[in-house]
Formats: sequence, structure tokens, C-alpha cells
Amino acid sequence: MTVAEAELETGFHETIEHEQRIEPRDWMPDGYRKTLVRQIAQHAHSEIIGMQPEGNWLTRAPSLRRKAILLAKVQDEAGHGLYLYSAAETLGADRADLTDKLITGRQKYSSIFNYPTPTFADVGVIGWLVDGAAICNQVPLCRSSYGPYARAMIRICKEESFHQRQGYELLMCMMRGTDEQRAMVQESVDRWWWPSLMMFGPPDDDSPNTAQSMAWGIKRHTNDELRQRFVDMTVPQADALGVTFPDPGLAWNAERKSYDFGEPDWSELKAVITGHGPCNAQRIEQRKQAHDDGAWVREAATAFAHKQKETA
Amino acid sequence: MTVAEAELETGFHETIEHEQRIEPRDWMPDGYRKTLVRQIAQHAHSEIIGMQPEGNWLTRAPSLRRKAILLAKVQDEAGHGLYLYSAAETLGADRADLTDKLITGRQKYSSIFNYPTPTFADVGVIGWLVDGAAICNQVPLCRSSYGPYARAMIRICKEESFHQRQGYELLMCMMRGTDEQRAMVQESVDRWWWPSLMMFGPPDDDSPNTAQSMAWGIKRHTNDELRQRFVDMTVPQADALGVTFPDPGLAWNAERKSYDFGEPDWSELKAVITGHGPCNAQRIEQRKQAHDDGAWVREAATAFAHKQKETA
Amino acid sequence: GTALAAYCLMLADDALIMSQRLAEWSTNAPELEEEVALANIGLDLLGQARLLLARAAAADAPCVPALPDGSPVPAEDALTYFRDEREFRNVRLVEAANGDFAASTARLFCFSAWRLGILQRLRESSDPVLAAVAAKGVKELTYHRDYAARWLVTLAQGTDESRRRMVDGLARSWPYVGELFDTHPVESSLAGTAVDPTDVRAEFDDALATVLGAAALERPDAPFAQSVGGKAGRDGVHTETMGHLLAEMQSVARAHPMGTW
Amino acid sequence: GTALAAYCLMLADDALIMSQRLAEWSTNAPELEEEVALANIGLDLLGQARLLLARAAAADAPCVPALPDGSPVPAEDALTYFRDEREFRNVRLVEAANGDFAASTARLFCFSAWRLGILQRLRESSDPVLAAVAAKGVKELTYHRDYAARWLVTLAQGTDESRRRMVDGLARSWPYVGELFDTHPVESSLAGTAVDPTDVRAEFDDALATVLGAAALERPDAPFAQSVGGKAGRDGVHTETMGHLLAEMQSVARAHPMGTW
Repeated sequence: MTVAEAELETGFHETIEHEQRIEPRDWMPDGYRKTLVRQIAQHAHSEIIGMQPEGNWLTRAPSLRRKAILLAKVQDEAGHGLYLYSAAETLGADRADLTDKLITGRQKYSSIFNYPTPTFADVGVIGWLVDGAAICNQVPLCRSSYGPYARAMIRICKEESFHQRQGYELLMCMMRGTDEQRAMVQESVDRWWWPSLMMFGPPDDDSPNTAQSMAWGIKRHTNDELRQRFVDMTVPQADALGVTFPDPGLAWNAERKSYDFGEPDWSELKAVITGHGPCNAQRIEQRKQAHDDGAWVREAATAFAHKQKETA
Repeated sequence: MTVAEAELETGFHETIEHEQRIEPRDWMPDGYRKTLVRQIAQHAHSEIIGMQPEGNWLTRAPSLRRKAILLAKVQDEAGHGLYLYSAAETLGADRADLTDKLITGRQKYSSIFNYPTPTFADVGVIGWLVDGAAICNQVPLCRSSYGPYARAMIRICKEESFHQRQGYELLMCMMRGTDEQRAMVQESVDRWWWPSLMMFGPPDDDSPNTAQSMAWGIKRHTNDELRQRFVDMTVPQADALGVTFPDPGLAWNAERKSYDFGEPDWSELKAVITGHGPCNAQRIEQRKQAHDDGAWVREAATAFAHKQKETA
Repeated sequence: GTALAAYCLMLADDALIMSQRLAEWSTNAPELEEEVALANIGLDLLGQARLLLARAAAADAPCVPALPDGSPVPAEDALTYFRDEREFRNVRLVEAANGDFAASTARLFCFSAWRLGILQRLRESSDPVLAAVAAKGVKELTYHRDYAARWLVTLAQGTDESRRRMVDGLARSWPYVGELFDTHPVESSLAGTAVDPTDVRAEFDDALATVLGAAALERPDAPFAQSVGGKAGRDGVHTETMGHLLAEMQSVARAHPMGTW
Repeated sequence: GTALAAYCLMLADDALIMSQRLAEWSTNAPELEEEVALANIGLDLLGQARLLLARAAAADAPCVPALPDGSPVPAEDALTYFRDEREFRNVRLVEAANGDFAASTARLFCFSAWRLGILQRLRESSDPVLAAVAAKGVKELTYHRDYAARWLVTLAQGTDESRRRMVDGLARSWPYVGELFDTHPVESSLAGTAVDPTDVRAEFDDALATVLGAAALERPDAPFAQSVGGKAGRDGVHTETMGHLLAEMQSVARAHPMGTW
């Protein structure tokens, strides 16, 4: 390392220590850049793949109000994907390349989207639990050390909170409805509870990258801390809604002033992460199909822009 | 014309006069061959395109019994198409070439199939009225002077009568059902009555090819004769069913011992024949799509057969 | 009155069914920017449909399908989810399957250029609700038309493949364009309130000629698709795709006629 | 008993949903001969489904959904058209969208080879109705399997494109093959009446190996798709296509719960 490089690195660490932001033109260590690109790309991919489970209900939403809310939400997710791919591009990544990595399985997306949405209640439960867990994970990222990511996250978190409230409100409506509707909500909650808890990642003692990410100011809390925060926040909401979670070990711990809860089936998480989930193949296939089907359109747009430039 | 040719032609006419059959290896005039190929091909195309309006209800038939009947019927139509293409091939035509003529609009099919089937009652009404009219047209063809065509028609007519009875029986069931079902049947009858009458072709004084076809024993009755026969047969069936036909001019004529009836809108028939019907584009597009989508399968089968031959 | 309600349903159903088809593009569009744009257009039309359905229900309560006693289903949803195919009054153009992006673009252009013309005139309607819906809608439709026009030209002038697809796409919609300009008795009966679509024809032809000029495309000369015994979309006689579209759209709502969503 | 009815519904729903997918090939097949063959296979399976649904209703009347008083809908139709998605017990393999002819062929082969093994053993069932259905079904399934095998080999050995498509088609079905051999508690509880699908595994593997050998294809090594919290098709937890399939299949019947057809 030269003296100049050493100075740059010192400056970088000072910026982070003072909770100031790293900007695209600033010097940064290679590992920081790579970790960030991977994290932001995965996050972008998750927004895009995450359109599918809910998009499945766009043509069948049972009221026009819910159809409009759902269409706006799925559109927001496309928008989030756009911000995040842009943030990744400030680090030198290329959107077409990232898309290619997604559809060839070389980059991941949040495993939660590998579960199916067989009922309309899933739209509400995804809003409440899945967006709720995502917000717990993402709010700290609004203070990410990397400026463009932090700013994207501020906007995204604001919209996600809105989505979460809408999801919860849908469930409230359904719980005021018929017995079948209430049963539909409970059945959906039963399916999504454990996968939601797994969204925070493996237990801390099985999460090797956490320490480095926290030192870089990319991650702010451990997986288990965030999971506990989510459980503590969600259990009273379930009570208010009138549903139960499928965990006999769930109980208030007066000493810890927190809820105790059971252990998720980590083997299931591993299976889903490594491609054996109920919908992994379907999600990638649909994204790939849309991308392949759109190739001629993108080529036409490029060719047309080129011709325009020539004429100008 | 040489003496030999003159003798052949005399023999041909004697065969026809004696109501005997022309067979594939027999001599026949060019005009006879061409007219027959066109007629048989159009008939085959009609069977194949005719699968679409009813096939539209295969995935939605409201009882399993009706679903089975409908699937079997649509399958029979494919089978009829196969016989008829084979009969055309005995005259030197090529099935792939005939299919190409169909999907490029150079050969026609029965215009009746350019009407849509928006309700399940249409399945019954097509059986009753459309198959009924087809049978009136086709029964005389069982005595066609061309052997392979006559024999195909005998088998086809037997199956069509069966389909017609099934269609009528479906309508009988629906008329015994709810008010909505009865209204559905009447609405469907209102849409199909005039197009069914038009299936017999233009009025005799506007049908230039009839005379030659009758002389060749390809056609046995004029359009208007067959139309009258159909009306006389169908009106009592409508009474038994409890539906009415949308023709204020329809009335029993005691003198003629036949029903008087109104004039169809011949301009509509012309529009549909020349490609302006409600579904012309859709029918051809679907047939073309299936044909194009299947090209790689047919190529694979040919390539495989070729490899098998080489190995053998 | 019943005529006003019938007219509102025509305008509403056009927007509703078009919006349903646009929603099918979600997660299937060629680019994320198009995901966003097509959803936006769908949302605009859905918004128009909701206002128009409410106006129909207010103008003629019996036009709303009856549901079991105590059903909490609001009028806009009763009209959307509990009418049968025969009661939908949309033109056939909007119900056709999407086809590829070129076909969808061609259809969206024809639809938007036509509806824009209608809404521009409808701003002067004697019905204040229709006038207000139209005033807001004109801005939306202007954007929709321009979006579609931009892509129509881009695809026509892009690559050989995209040009071929645009020619095919335009040919696919064309048979159903004629119906857009057929005056319906309901429209004739509402002079001053409804717009006579024949008045929009010249403007539509101009807009189309401009775009086809920029795209260097010929105006299609295929014949328009006939009605069935004089009845088409406006009278509830639809193409075969409509039943499939409605079966899907209405499935959940119909399974829960007492549901609250 | 309820277990016997549940078992009949498993076997019935597999056949019913597979038949529904096969019917979608109608007017879309690559040749007229395939139109006829696929419709025949669909009809065989539909016939099996009807006998099995009737057996389920006879074994446990409460398994048939309740309809309004006086409804003339027979048990087989009440079960087909008025159960909700959660109550369908078919394996997920049969509900997947058809894909191209290669994908449909690969799926049909896997399904037929498996079901043939089940029905062969079911001929010895202590339930005489099941035994009779199985005896008839074995002949049918033998033809289905051989038809699919012939096309699987033809496509794999035909052209480069057909081979690529067959490899993709097989990969598409493969994630749902694992579930075929998971013993369900209902099956365990009916020893002597039901067939344990694990018993069919070796035979299926042999049949597959033979066909893949003739096709010069590798056995796919992709992972099987997980269940959702331990629940899959047999427990009514289906893939997302199932809801769309049912919405379409049930639309007319549900619009007329008092209908006679």
C-alpha cells in the first residue's frame, strides 16, 4: 500500500466513524464496493421478483379499491427496483449485467418470494408480515454509510411503511367479513409466519459476514436483534387483528420485556436459499421469459435512438 | 379430344348416370377433379376451424358429463378433418398444401364458424342448428359420385347426427333448468338462426355453380330446397324445446305444406364470406398459430423418421 | 335516467377492461420503465372507471346487480364483479388478448386517440359529473396517447423485426377500430350529455395519419369485423376472449358475495 | 370412511386436473393426429376422475360441498366445481401450465409412468370399486405412457431445436416429480386399500431410465421443489397456476348453482 492509498483508507474510515456518507466519487476499499454492489443488487432483484407473488392477484383482486392499491404497490416495487439499480450503477455496476446475473441464478433475491400466494389474503399478509420484516431490516439502511443507497432507502422505507399499513388494513377488513374470510386470513398467516422470521437471515452464530458489514457501516444490527424487534412489534398487531401465530413457544417474557419464540426450521431456509423452494424455478423462469420476450423491444429502442442520432 | 379420351369421358358419364361410383384410379374430367378437391378441402377445413367455437368451452363446461361429450365431439371433428384430407389426397391433393391454402386465406371454410360463442348455450345451439343444417347439406353427399368422399360422408353423417342429438338434448336440459338458463338458450338461438339459414348458400337464382355440380352428381339438391327442408324440420323442434326463432315471417303454409319464412340478410353473408365476419381473423390466426407453433415438432418427427430409416 | 347510466357504463367498461388488460403486463413488460408506465396508464383508467361506475349507479340504481341481503359490496364492485358478460358494454377493441408489446402499443394508441377525442368533447357535457371526469381524463389520455405514439414510431422505425411486429400488431387491432365510431342509440338519445363518436372520426384519422407518417407505415386496409346480427360490444355481444377475462376477474369476488375487502 | 374418500379425491383430482390441461391442447396441437390422441388421453382421465369422484361421494357424503336446497348438481360436479382450491388434493405436477409440446410430453410421461405403477398395484385394492377403476385404467395408462415415451424419444432425437426443447421441458416438470413419491398420511392409514407411492419409485426410475436411454438424455439433477411448511398439493397447498385454472374451470357452474346441464 502506498502512502497515498493509506491516506485514502484513513479518510474513508474517518468518514464512516463520523457517521458521514461515502459518495460515488470518493475512494473506497474494493471489498466495500463489492459487498455493497452485491447487497444493493440483491435488494433490487428482490423488489423485482417481489412483484410476482402479489402481481399474481392483480387480475383477480375482489374490489376495485384493492385492485388500484395493489397495482400501485406493484408499480412502486418496479420503481424501487429502478432506484436501487441506479444506486448500484453509481458503484460501477451495469443494470443489464445485474439482470443477467439474476436470471442465470448467479445473484440471489430475498428467499421469501419463493413462497406461493394461493389466496387473496396473502396480499394482505405479505404487506403486514413480509413488508413489516423488510422494514425492520431496511430502516437501519437509511443510515447506510453509502450515500446513494441511504437516500434510496429513505424513499423506499417511506413507501414500504405505507404498503405495510395497507396490507394490515386489508386484513382488518377481511377479519370484519365472513367466517370464510377470517379462515382465509388465519390460513395465510400460518403459512407466512415462519418464512417471515427467516427473512432476518440465519442466527447470529451462523452469520459469518455480519461483523465486517457492521464495521463498514453497511449493517447496523445483528439478525437476531432485528428478528426479536420484529416479533415484539408484530405479536400485539396479531392480537388486535384476531389471528394467532403457529408457534406454541410464543410467550411474553416479563423479565426480558420481550417475547420468547420458537426456532424456525433452518433446514427449510437453506433449502429455499439453495434453490429448492416451492417457487424458485417459477420466479426465475417468469423473469427470464419477460426479459427474453422484451429483447426485440430493447433492440428496437436502441436501433431507433441510433438512427435519431444519425439524423440529428 | 382423341377417340380414347372420348371413350373415357363417355364411360365417366355412364358411371354417373347409373349412380355408380367414380374411384381414385378411374378417369375423370379435370373440372370434376378440381371442383371435388376444392369442395372436399373446404369441407375438411370447416371441420378443423369448426373445432374452435366449441373448443372455446372445453375448459369451462359446467358439468363433467358435458365436458366429456364436448371433448369427444371436438375430437370427432379432428377425425372428420383427417378422413376428408385423406379423401382429397386420393385426388392428388397434398394435406400440407391444403393447410397452407387455409391459413393464407386461399381456400375457404364454412362461414358459420366466423360467429363467436359467448355462452355455453352456444354449444347446444351449434349442435342443434349448425350440425342440423350441416347434415341437411351432407346427407345427399353420401351418394356423391366420388367413392372415397361418399364413404367418408357416410361415417361423418352418422357421427354428426349423434352430435346433433346431443346438442338438442343439452338445450332440453337447460330449458328444464333456471330462468337464466332458458334466457341463455333463447338468446343463443336468436344469434344463430339466421346464420344457420345462410349455411345453405345464396338463393338458387344467385348460385351459378349449382347446375354443373348437380350434373356431375356432386350436388343433389339446390340451396333453396335444402333450406326449406331444414326449416320444416327445425320449427317443430323449436316448439318442443320452447324457444322461438327471430323471424316474424315464419308461418305454416297449409297449401305448400311447408313453412314460409323471411329472407336472410344476404349482405351479411357476403360480408362474412369475404372476410369481414366477427371472428374471421381470429379463426385463421389461431389455426396459423397452432400450425406455426407445431412446425418444430413436425420437423423433429421427419428428422427422427429419417434417422430411423438410416439405422434400419 | 337509464340512458345516462347506460352511457356511463359504456365509458366505464371501456376503461375497466382496458385497465384489466394493461395490468396483465405487470411483471411481463420489456423494461422496468415500461412496467411503471403501463401500470400508471392502467391506474388512470381504473380511476376513470370507478368514477363512471359510481355515476351509473347514482343515475339509475336498478342497473346495479342485486346481491344477497346485507351484502357489503359497494355499487362499483357489484357492477364490476356481478354483471354477466351480456351486460358489459365495452367496445370489442379493449377485450382482445394483449399479444406482444407491438400489438398492445398499437391497440393502446387507437384506444387513447379515440377516447381522448371523446373526453375532450365530454368536458362540455350537460352532466356535471361526466364533464368533471372528462376534464381530468383529458390530461391522462393525452399522456397515454403520446406514450403509445412514441413506442409505435420507435418500433416501426427500430429493427426489421420490430417493424414487422408493429405491422402485424396494427393489423390485429384494426378489425375492431370501426366499431369505435358507430353511434349507439343510447348516445343518440343523450344529445348535449353524450358525445357522438362519429364527431371524433376525423380527429382520430388525423392523429393516426400523423403517427403513421412518422412511423412510415401504411394505414391498414383490412375490413372491419362485423357485428353479430347488428349487435356488438356496446350491446353486450363480445368476442370469445371476454368470457375468459371475466371468469378470471370475477372469480374471487363471486366466491364471496358477502365479503368485505 | 373419510380416509377412503380423501384417497379417492387424490386419485380423482390428479386425473381431473391433468385432463383439464390436456383439453387446453385442443385446436392447438402440432398435428391433427395429436389433436385426436391428446383428446383421447384427456377423455380416459376424465372418465377415471368421474368414477373416483363418485366413489368419494359414496364413501363419505359430507365430503361433497353443500349447495342450495333443491340444487340438481350431481356429486361429481359439486366436487369439481364447488370445492375451493384448498380442498383439491392433486399433486402439483399436473397443475403446471402446459408449456410447449415438449414440456407437455415430458410431464405426460412422468405422470403416466407413475400413475400406471399406482393403478397396477391398486388392482389388488380391498376396495372393489378402486380395484375395478384400476383394472380399466391400467390399459389406458399403458397407452398414455407409451404415447408420451414415443414422442419424448422422437423429440430428443429429432432436431437440435427439438432436443433443446425436450431438455428444457423435462427440467420444467422435474421439480414436481419428487412429490409423487411422498407417502401421505391418508395413504398410510389405508393399508391394503391404498397404494404406498414409495413402492412405485423403483419401477418409475426404471421406466424413466429406459426412455432416457433411448432418447440419449441425462436424468435431470435439479432439486425437487419444497412443500410449504410441510404441505403440498395433497394437502391443498398448490402453485399459483392452480387458482387461475380453477377460476376458469368453475366459472360457469358457479354462476348457476341451481343449473341443470
